[in-house]
Amino acid sequence: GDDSGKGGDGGDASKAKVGVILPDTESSVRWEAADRPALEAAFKKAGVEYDIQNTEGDAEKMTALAESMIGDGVTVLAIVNLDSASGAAIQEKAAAAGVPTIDYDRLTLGGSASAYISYDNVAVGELQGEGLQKCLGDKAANIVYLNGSPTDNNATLFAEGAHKVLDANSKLKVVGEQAVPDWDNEQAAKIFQQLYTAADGKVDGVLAANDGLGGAAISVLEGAGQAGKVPVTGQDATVEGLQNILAGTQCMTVFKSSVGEANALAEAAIAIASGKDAATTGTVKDTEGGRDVPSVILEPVAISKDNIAEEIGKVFADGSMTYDDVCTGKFEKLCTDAGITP
Amino acid sequence: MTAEPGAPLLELRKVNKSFGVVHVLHDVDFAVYPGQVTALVGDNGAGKSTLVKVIAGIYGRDSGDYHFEGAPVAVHGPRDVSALGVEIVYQDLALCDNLDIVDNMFLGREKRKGIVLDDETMETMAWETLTSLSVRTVKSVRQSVASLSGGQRQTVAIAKAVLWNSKVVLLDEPTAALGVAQTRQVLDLVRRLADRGLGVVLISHNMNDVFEVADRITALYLGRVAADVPAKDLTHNQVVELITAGRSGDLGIRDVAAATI
Amino acid sequence: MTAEPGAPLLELRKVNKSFGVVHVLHDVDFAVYPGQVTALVGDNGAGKSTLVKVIAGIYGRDSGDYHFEGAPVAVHGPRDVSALGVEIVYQDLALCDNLDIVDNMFLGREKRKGIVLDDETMETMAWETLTSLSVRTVKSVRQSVASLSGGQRQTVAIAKAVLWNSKVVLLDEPTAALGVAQTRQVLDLVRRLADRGLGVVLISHNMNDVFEVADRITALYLGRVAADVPAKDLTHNQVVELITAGRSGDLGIRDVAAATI
Amino acid sequence: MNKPAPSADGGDSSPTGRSSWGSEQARLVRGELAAYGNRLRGGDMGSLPAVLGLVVLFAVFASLHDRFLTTYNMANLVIQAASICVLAMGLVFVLLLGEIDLSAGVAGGACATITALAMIDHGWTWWAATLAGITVGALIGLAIGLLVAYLGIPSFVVTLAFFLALQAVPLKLIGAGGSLRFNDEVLRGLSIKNVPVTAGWIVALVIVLAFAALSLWRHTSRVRKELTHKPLLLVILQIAVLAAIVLGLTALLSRNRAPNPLVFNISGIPWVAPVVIALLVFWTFVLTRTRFGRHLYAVGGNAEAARRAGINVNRMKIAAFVICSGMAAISGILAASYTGKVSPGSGGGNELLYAVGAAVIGGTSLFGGRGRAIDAVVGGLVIATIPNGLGLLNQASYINFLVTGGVLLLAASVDAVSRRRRSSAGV
Amino acid sequence: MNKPAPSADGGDSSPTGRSSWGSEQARLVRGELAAYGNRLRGGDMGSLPAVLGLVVLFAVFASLHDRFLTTYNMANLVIQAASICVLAMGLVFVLLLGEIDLSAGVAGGACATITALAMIDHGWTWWAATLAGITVGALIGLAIGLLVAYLGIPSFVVTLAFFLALQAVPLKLIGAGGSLRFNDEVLRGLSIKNVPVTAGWIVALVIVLAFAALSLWRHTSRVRKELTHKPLLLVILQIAVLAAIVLGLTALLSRNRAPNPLVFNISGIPWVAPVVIALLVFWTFVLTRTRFGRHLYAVGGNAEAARRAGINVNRMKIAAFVICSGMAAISGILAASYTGKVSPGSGGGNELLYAVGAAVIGGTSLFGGRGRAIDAVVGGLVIATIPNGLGLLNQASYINFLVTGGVLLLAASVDAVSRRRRSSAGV
Ligand SMILES: Nc1ncnc2c1ncn2[C@@H]1O[C@H](COP(=O)(O)OP(=O)(O)OP(=O)(O)O)[C@@H](O)[C@H]1O
Ligand SMILES: Nc1ncnc2c1ncn2[C@@H]1O[C@H](COP(=O)(O)OP(=O)(O)OP(=O)(O)O)[C@@H](O)[C@H]1O
Ligand SMILES: [Mg+2]
Ligand SMILES: [Mg+2]
Repeated sequence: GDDSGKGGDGGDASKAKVGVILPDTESSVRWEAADRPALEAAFKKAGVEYDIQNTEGDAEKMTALAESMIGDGVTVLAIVNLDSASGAAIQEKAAAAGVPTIDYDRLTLGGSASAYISYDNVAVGELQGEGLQKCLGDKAANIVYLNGSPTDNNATLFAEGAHKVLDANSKLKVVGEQAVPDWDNEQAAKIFQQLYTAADGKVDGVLAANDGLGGAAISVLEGAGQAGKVPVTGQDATVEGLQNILAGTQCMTVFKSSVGEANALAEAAIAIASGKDAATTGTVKDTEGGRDVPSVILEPVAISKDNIAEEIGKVFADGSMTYDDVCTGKFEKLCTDAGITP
Repeated sequence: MTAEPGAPLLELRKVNKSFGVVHVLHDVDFAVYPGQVTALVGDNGAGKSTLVKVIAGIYGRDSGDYHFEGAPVAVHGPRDVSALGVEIVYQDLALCDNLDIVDNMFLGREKRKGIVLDDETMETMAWETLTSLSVRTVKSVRQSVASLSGGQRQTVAIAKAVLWNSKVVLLDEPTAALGVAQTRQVLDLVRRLADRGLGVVLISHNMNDVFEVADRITALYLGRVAADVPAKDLTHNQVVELITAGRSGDLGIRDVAAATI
Repeated sequence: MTAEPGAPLLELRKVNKSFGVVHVLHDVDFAVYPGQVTALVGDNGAGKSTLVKVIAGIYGRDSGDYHFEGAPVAVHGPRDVSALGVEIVYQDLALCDNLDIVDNMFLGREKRKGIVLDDETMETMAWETLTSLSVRTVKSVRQSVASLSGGQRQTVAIAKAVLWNSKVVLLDEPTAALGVAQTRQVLDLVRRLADRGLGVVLISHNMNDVFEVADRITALYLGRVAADVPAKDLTHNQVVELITAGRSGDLGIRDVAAATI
Repeated sequence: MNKPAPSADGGDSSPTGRSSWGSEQARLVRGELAAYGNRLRGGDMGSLPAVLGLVVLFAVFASLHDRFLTTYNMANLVIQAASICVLAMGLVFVLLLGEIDLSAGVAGGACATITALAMIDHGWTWWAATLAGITVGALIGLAIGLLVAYLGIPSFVVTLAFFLALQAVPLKLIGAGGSLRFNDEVLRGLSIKNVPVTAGWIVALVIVLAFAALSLWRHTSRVRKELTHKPLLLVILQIAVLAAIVLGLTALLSRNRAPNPLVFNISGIPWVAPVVIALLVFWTFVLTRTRFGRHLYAVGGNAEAARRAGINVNRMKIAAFVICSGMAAISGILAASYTGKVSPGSGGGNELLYAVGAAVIGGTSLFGGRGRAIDAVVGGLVIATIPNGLGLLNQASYINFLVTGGVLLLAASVDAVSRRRRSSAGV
Repeated sequence: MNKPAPSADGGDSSPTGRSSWGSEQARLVRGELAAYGNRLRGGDMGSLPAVLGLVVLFAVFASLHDRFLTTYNMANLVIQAASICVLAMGLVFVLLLGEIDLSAGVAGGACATITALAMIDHGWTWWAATLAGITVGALIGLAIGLLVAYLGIPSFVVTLAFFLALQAVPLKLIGAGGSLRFNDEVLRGLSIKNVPVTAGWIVALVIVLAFAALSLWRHTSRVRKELTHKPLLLVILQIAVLAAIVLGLTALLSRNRAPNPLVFNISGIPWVAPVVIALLVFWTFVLTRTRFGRHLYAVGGNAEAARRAGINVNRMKIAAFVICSGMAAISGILAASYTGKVSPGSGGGNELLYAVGAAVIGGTSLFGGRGRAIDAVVGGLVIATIPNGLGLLNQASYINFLVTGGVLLLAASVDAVSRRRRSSAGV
């Protein structure tokens, strides 16, 4: 049987048990480093039982994890889907077992989630596009796109956002655009090196989908003596990305606070687990399922050399890194120069 | 050379075969006659096994013709040859070590009931054939051939070849690893096969065995036919001379010194 | 039994060996004397090769003792045995098909100059040894052994074993695939080795060869020692009886009917 | 050499009257068991070591987490193991010949994409779409087989190339970052629905009865023909053991196993189980009782000997790759059924390595000539048990990697150590 | 059988006076070339087929994109190929024994992590840190070797377990999603810096002279000992060809190859090239001229025969795995040097499959007994050329997958077809 509705049979918060399934450890540092501790802290504070797992990017494993969590008696299940179809299947299964679900960070199209909590991924791409444009200034430029994994829907959304901004500028010419399988940094370096060679070194800007890919491009530019002269974008505000910004080899990165998102999830989960409705900021249209999903949408922040001093505090507060991680060795001086203090 | 005993069953004409730089067979003519045992003799490395494998279709010929029952035939592989009714016991045996004795004996020609293998019939037939070859120490025909002794393996290979109704049987040093009694049985079997009208080829380094059963003797010397004569026209010593020197009296290769591999 | 010719070089006492359910060797006593050729005879599957492999350390013993030059020794593998000075030619030859003749002959005991292989010396020594064994058709000692004929392979295996100064040499059917001249050379070699004071064991199914070179004959019957007597005390026929029936007159196993594998 | 009939290990050749039949049989069975013990000691282990490894895993996980042995989790395990078991079963055919198929995983993904598209875009029914998927799989296998057999390119390289090229199929058909829903009633139902309890019982009974009839018929036939045979009592014992396992599992899975049983009812055998069992029985039959199967073993054991025996070695190779890719298609469909979708990455992860590992742990040799369909299933269960058990324990992901590796090694060691004597028995 | 000296294929055994020396030598060389042709036809191909495959690839890519043959891109290719060549070179040792090491890629990643941490957290100098990385690699190989040799677990399963477990190391040490900067002057410089032009010329000359001296010395020694030998002219020809290649490449790479030559100067041989060449020469020496190498081939060809010859087969296996993992460590460091960082996913992708593919395309057998260090380098170049050329063409992802597979197949076919006769020569 399926679709027996999402009516929870939960009682008070003390009986609630929240299951969270995170997607992978590859696409971003945040899941294990930021989300997990933030979620744990929030759940502990609320006094609910929880079970947080990571699927290592494997949809089958995600389904298996969902099954064992349902078997383990979770009263609400939050997932970061690897793609809508598998997410919907999991939610169908959960619904069949009478467990309500929450979409975390990624909307499951055609799913049955009770709430959706996320950053806007297209907006991330837009920030990247705007950042690159700013670094390039007004002149005509050849740009290269280094997109995320072709099998990752988020990568598609990032690229969509970036194109939305940059395609509007007629002075920019795309001289190469490649998706990097599995976000693999070494492949990214090779791919970029070849795009660079094909363009005969006439590359003025690189739209890299995250800091890892950006770093790969920078390493190639370094070999060609162009690092710092060609702006490169990024995402996730990783140590690598922040350091590159300080060193002047990277133009910008996009920061999405996981703590904020995690806290929103914890709140919603606890509410739903206790049979209440989650407090939402609006709805998002599920184009496939044709329903309006109650949502909490958060805004990403762009970090560049200009605002790094102000924004980096929020990054540190997020818990995935400290001052000492970023400002080690030769970066200590750069930090001081940029006005970042411990 | 003497008059031929009827038309040959199988005949090779002017066959040449090289492996890269090594020219192993030079213009070899070879014939097998029905009802006769032809002994193929020659020194180590003379090319006997290579000739057998050419006949078997395992090696292609570089040149030369292949005739069967008087007509030229196209031979592209072992299957064509076994379709002609030619059975071969190879010197290197070629058994599947992971299969048992019965499986090996019937390999490629399994008995079936419908599409299901008829293991029971095969097992019975295998026992009968092995027993007729004086094997006493094989414990079970379901034993894998990897665990057999050298002689037991050879017996299985021989049994595999004589299980079928064929027209020509070639045995490449079949008794090399056999005990006294088993050798006796194989020599008797060779004689019996010829008496049933088959053409039999026996390769052996043992002159006593050769003279006991052979009707004709073909001697190879460095890949060339040194002689092809009825056994009764030759003495023990002449054969040894042909094998080791390529000549004996007025028999043999004219220009021995020029022969190289 | 007659008086022993001095102390044995190598001696096995009450050795048993089974493969799973198959009990192949039963309380076998076996001795090799210096300066003597001991012929080990027996039917196919009697256990000769198994005994050789037990001596070689390839198979472990289930029970029984191993003595060398009068003292018990612990043998854990082929290396221990070759360290004792025992060389073996196996029936299944055991050559590395991907290596050439020289490499195979010196395998495990390569000549070196410093840490670099001394291929030149090895090549020269290999030629000399092979030539002494009457091999005429081997074109180059740098040929890979995969391309050799059956007899050529066997010659390489024999050459490998006699290249070293050893105390005991065991040859498991060394002449099975050899031509007339090569067999002659190997039999002479066997005699020469014994005359140099080595203990030599020869396994063969050919009674003529056995009687030509053997000083003692040990007969195995279904994994049991049926007799161990000087060759001169036995006739051809007696040996055949021992091999095939386990008894001959008052020699042999008392209760033959009870012997099973 | 004796006449075959009164086999050395006994046989009921001396029926000394009704009264002593029992004790006579008991003696024979004891003899047979002793022989089995000897076989084990001699290194002929069958799938026993892998089963041992499985038992060890079960014991460990059961002691670490109390939910592990619940019927709910056991049913999960069955569903999770299905696609790897099927993939491994297909790989056994290729491994039997000493070849490898690195592309089987992605071939499964590509075929599942075809199946999904046939249903979604063309509205085909599930069986037509499934057939289309399997056909595409078979064609992929055909292409690989032709290249391996006739061009003589090592299968490692050919299938590495296909591994790459086939990733393009779903990427092109689905589009980067997309995914296709796989929600056909029947196909999706394979993973989330169960055989009705009554039907389950009927099928279980039919299986047991068929096995019993076959065993007994074979026994009497061999007795009649005076061939070696097992004692009757042992045959009966075997039937009893099988009956106990099959009926026991059926009983277990027929109970309601839902975690919240009051609200919801989950009972019956998951549909994938009969699918996997049917494939297992079919391929076991093909491998052991048909000429084709015999020839596969022969080619794997000694290709030259097989060629000399007139077997068309090239055709055998092609057939093996066709079967492997066809099974990969089924495996891909099962995986899609399990996750409810197909996406461009399907089958591209470590599935293939795991499946080969499953076959090897089950006892299949990578060098050809040794392997059975049941190896794949037992090995597949071992491989699937590891993430199942670990998933319950909820550790950081690096610990999961570490423990998965360690546990795999443990399971393989049990196998290897108990299998060791095979080689120490020499040659 | 003749006395060895006057070899059948000639040798300068009849020096009929100075005047005719030239024509005599020419005759001998013709004979030698004919023999080489025969060898080719007989299937003994050496690395020629892989080189042919490489030539085909170069021709195709050069015709499709005009930047492909620029010295800048050729230098790119050398740098991109380095880590896979080194990985494949290590794998050759394991493949020679008929084993496999699935963990080599991630072992490289783990070792590079250790090296990076030693430099970053403990401030070790580059060589100490590199040594630490290689030592860890060797220890990993030791563990694998012990398990394979003494427990007898199939290497596929052991290394699959290590493949999983070793992914935990960087994940734990770096943290999920993080990365470590790899910006040591020397190590990072391997990929982005070049040997000073003068030094490059000196090294190139030394190599050529050393080769010439060795060849001539060996030739005269064999002539003196009356062993088979090549004609002197051929030896001289070989020296000339090597000199042309080495000096030619040096000349090419000594020019400024920067795409924007006015602003920036890139000239000289990339540092990785001498590293790879040194490893190649060293391992070729070990494999062909030492007892250890000979024993490796023997164990791979026939382990039982090697055991009977008194070779400690277990110790050889362990050594092979140690070398393989040690080389994997170097490969991991080169990869880190290329991207300038180490991240948890390093080495976990398809690197390993590509490296094995490289060795196989180069002519190494997966079944043991056949393989050389140069195979790995030639095969590695083939494998690296594909993404290099494709990368210039800038196609959609799925086309890249498709074409990569297709081109790999093409390169392998050239290889296989020209190598075919080996098997048609039988047995
Ligand atoms: N595949 C091969 N490649 C190169 N040379 C080969 C090959 N096979 C055989 N030869 C050579 O061909 C010659 C003849 O070999 P063949 O096996 O036919 O001899 P034979 O007469 O059977 O000898 P034997 O009595 O020892 O069995 C030998 O010199 C051998 O080295
Ligand atoms: N690994 C094994 N497993 C099981 N049985 C074996 C194994 N090796 C040998 N046997 C059995 O042991 C018996 C003795 O074999 P062995 O090879 O010692 O005989 P042999 O005397 O050398 O015979 P031959 O004269 O034929 O070479 C045979 O019956 C054989 O089937
Ligand atoms: Mg021969
Ligand atoms: Mg023997």
